[in-house]
Amino acid sequence: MSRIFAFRRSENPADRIVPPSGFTARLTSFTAAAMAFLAVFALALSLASGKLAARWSEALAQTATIRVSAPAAQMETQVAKVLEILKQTPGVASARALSLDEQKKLLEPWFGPDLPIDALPMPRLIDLRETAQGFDAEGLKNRLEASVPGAVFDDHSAWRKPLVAAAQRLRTLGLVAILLIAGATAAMITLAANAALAANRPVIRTLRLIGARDTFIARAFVRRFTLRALAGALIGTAAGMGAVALLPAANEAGGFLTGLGFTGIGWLLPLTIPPLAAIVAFLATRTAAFATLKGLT
Amino acid sequence: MSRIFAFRRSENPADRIVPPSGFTARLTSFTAAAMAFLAVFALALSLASGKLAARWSEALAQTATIRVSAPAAQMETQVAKVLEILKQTPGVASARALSLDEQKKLLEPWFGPDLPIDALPMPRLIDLRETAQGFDAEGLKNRLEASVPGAVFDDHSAWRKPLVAAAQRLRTLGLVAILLIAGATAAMITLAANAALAANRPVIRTLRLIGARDTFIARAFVRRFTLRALAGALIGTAAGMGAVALLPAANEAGGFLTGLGFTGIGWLLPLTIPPLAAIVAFLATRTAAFATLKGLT
Amino acid sequence: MIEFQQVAYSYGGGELLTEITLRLPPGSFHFLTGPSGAGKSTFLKLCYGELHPTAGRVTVDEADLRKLSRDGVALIRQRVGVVHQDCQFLDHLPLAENVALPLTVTGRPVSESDLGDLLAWVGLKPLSDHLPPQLSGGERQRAALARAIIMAPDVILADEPTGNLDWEMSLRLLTLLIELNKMGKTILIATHDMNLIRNAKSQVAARVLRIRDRRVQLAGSDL
Amino acid sequence: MIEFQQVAYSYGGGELLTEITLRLPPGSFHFLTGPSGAGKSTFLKLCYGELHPTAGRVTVDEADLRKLSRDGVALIRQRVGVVHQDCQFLDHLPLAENVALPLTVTGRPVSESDLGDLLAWVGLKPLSDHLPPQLSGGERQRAALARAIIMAPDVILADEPTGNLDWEMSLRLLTLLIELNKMGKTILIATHDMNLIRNAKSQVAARVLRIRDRRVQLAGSDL
Ligand SMILES: Nc1ncnc2c1ncn2[C@@H]1O[C@H](COP(=O)(O)OP(=O)(O)OP(=O)(O)O)[C@@H](O)[C@H]1O
Ligand SMILES: Nc1ncnc2c1ncn2[C@@H]1O[C@H](COP(=O)(O)OP(=O)(O)OP(=O)(O)O)[C@@H](O)[C@H]1O
Ligand SMILES: [Mg+2]
Ligand SMILES: [Mg+2]
Repeated sequence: MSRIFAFRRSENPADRIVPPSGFTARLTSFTAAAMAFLAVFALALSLASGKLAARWSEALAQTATIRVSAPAAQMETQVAKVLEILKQTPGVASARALSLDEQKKLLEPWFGPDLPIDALPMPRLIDLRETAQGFDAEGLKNRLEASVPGAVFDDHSAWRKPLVAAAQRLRTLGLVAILLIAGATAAMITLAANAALAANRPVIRTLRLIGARDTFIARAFVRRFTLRALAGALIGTAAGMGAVALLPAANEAGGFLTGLGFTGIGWLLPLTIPPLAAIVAFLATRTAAFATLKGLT
Repeated sequence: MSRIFAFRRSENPADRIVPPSGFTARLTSFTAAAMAFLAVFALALSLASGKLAARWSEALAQTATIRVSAPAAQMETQVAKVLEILKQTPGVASARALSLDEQKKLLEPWFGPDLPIDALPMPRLIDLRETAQGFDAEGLKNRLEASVPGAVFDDHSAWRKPLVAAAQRLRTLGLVAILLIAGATAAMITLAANAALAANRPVIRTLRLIGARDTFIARAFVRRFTLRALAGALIGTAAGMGAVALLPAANEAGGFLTGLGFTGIGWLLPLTIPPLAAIVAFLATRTAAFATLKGLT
Repeated sequence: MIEFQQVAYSYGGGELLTEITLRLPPGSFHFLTGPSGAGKSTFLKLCYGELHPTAGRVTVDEADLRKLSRDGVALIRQRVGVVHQDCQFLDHLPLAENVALPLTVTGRPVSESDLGDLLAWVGLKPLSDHLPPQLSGGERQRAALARAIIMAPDVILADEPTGNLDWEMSLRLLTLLIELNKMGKTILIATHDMNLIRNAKSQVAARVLRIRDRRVQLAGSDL
Repeated sequence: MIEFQQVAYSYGGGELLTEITLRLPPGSFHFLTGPSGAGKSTFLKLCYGELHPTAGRVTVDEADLRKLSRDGVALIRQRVGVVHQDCQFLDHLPLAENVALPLTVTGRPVSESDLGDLLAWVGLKPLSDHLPPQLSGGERQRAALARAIIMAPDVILADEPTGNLDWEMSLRLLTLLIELNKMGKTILIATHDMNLIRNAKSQVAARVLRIRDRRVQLAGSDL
């Protein structure tokens, strides 16, 4: 009789009509846990690749150099002409002639600090920065050739562009990964809830036959399965966050590529997974429960 | 009666003892499909990051430069001395003094092609390549300072090392991702097989009671579930490969970072997923079936 | 109470039951007989709306079962206690909770002593803690009857409630049903047991419905 | 054929059955009676090894059921046809395939005409294509009996095989079992139906085992 008393003491007797254990019950929790675990990793991956892409874009700001060779007397006019052209070129964010000191510094690795730079027929260098849209390199080259024959355009993009594209693609990959995992998580939780509910069809049928109302039956199952999914997702998320935290830290690499990990407020992001899993389970169980009930008179 | 005749005509009547449809049946196929789909992506990600890492390592071969400044007469001896020291330094793979022509080419972007290089007090440059282990930069610096005061060591690693580390980390991430997905796939298929088998417990019990032998019962279920997992995984893999093939191609980015995709023989790799899923399903169902049977007298 | 008007039913093949027009007045006591497969269980299922007639209509207290909302049907079932032929329980709940389930699912309080009395009457008191799979065939039937009457329903429909019971226990259950009938409950029992019917007739004004030629007829005195 | 030696059985509480020593010789015809919950089903389960005695031993053809391998038990069950009280079928297979299942699972050929004859005898021929959930209670019992005897087993154990059947059909099944007994099969039927026992006794040398005070005893002529 003790069980009955426990029953009567229990807060919500409706909960007891749902079989408490067995494989179908574990199915929902475990699926939610496993998929939450994966989702945490996908999230970490996505964040990391996003951060990586941002850093690369920054580090590889789109630049180019124009070298102006001219007799000393005409140098200033020629440089001014080039700057004027650049100003009119769409896609150029900024352009700036380097000072002699700056140029000297650039050459130091090759000549040492003692280069008699003033004595040399040094060309002047103009640094330019593209906008995000970039500019038409071929057109610029042609225009320069026509008006300032001594100007040589050196487009670094040959090796920079792919790096930026790579960064962008990484960001996309991260996003694709998280969308895939999120989709699979939702699908798996829905499936598990449906399978568990299908296994409970006899229970639902019996309840309906003894006069229980649809809402009573559905509520009990929905409540239980949502809680199971929530609990599973919590465990999976915690395990995933723990595993991510245990991964070798990224800092050692100098910060150019952050490793797989959350930083600061990023740690809050995976905490959205359990509620989302619970919402999916809630909707899936509700739909499945009412579909099952509709099939019973 | 037509059904009975169909039954008798069927190749393997044992197959018919397994309920053909319903949620628990779909569970195994669908789980296998969803997880195979994810696994294909994980595989693509892993391959892509592996390739990326390899290219970076190649492109960023660990190099450093030594600049030797000396009066023209002593230049050759000094350079030889440095090369000798480098030969004795552990971790240096190769070292080579650049020819004057090579140096001129390096300077072209800055001075144009007409630099009177012979007239200048040009230092000589020595290119060295590290082994994978790297060398003790501090020690080398000190030794050079002591024996060849005109030699200046320029370690590029400050900006190269993080890139290489990033590449390595990407490779690790790809591996971690594929291991996680593989583990989750195995776990989910096992769970689905167990749940489906639990739902079939009454069938197994009935069969056992009418005198069917354990091996007969187990074989029928194992066969069916393995085939279901295989079919599901095939569909998931095909869908995954299709999706990967539909992703924007990587080539446009100049090949520095391959995108998410398989190339050449890489397309065969995801084809290992369905057999692996089938093997997991086989082992899981077999274990579960015999465990269920052990529980019945 | 329950009224059939020109009711026919078919599972998809030919008509199983046809042209049924009859009334089970409140406080009446009916038996339903007929050979196996005649449609007794089908008839009972029509009474509480598990099946809907393919023709005609079934009303419970003037309410057409087909036109009721799902909650309306649930309410009817709370007033009609049914012993199903294949009695199903929630296998994870002990017997006592299973018997009290109709109260639980409608949010009514469970009186410990009433439950105990009822279980004692059907001889299941010592088994209160047992799970349904641990019960014998006859014990399940008795539990099903207990579950059907715990709500003190106005109508009790019992499908072969004594098929797995010994004669003594059958009489005990019959006595219980007769007592309930005397309290005004409407009773309908599908059974093959002619002895049970004879015995009941000696105690109460029981009438016998017989399914013959797809029709449900009042049997004469030929028992 | 089946022999009990000082057998006792307990589900965990007190002993349900105790000190059972008896023999069911080949070709014998026995009934088993006792009040509901006395242990009839338990006794039958001991006979075919679904349960193992907590004391003593049960042998079938001199083979101790407890010492047999799992395949050995399966072999015994192929020679012992059982009608379970809660007859279970494979719900996705039509009736005819369910009845033929014991042949299928042992790889034996199914004779279409034998199967047809058997189904006709138990009155299920027109329902061959039906799935088990579409059968009435009595039809399930008849199907279970058909499934139990399709292998032409040496022993037939039937647990309440007529609980949901009308008298005519019960007699029909009884006739079938008596025919089988005359062909040398050993028969043991657990039932509450005294009329059935009386009727059988008039046709065959049937003996009655009665469970009383946790013991299984041969009943006298007090029927
Ligand atoms: N698995 C079990 N665990 C515990 N007790 C059980 C279990 N199975 C049966 N019992 C109990 O053992 C007793 C005998 O059960 P059994 O099924 O053998 O009775 P029976 O004689 O066949 O009764 P009936 O005529 O009602 O079918 C019953 O009181 C039942 O509650
Ligand atoms: N779901 C169904 N689909 C098709 N036929 C069905 C279905 N349910 C029952 N039947 C058929 O309808 C007939 C009547 O079934 P029902 O259960 O009403 O019989 P019954 O009179 O209760 O018999 P019993 O005394 O054996 O319980 C049977 O022949 C049965 O095979
Ligand atoms: Mg019936
Ligand atoms: Mg029994």
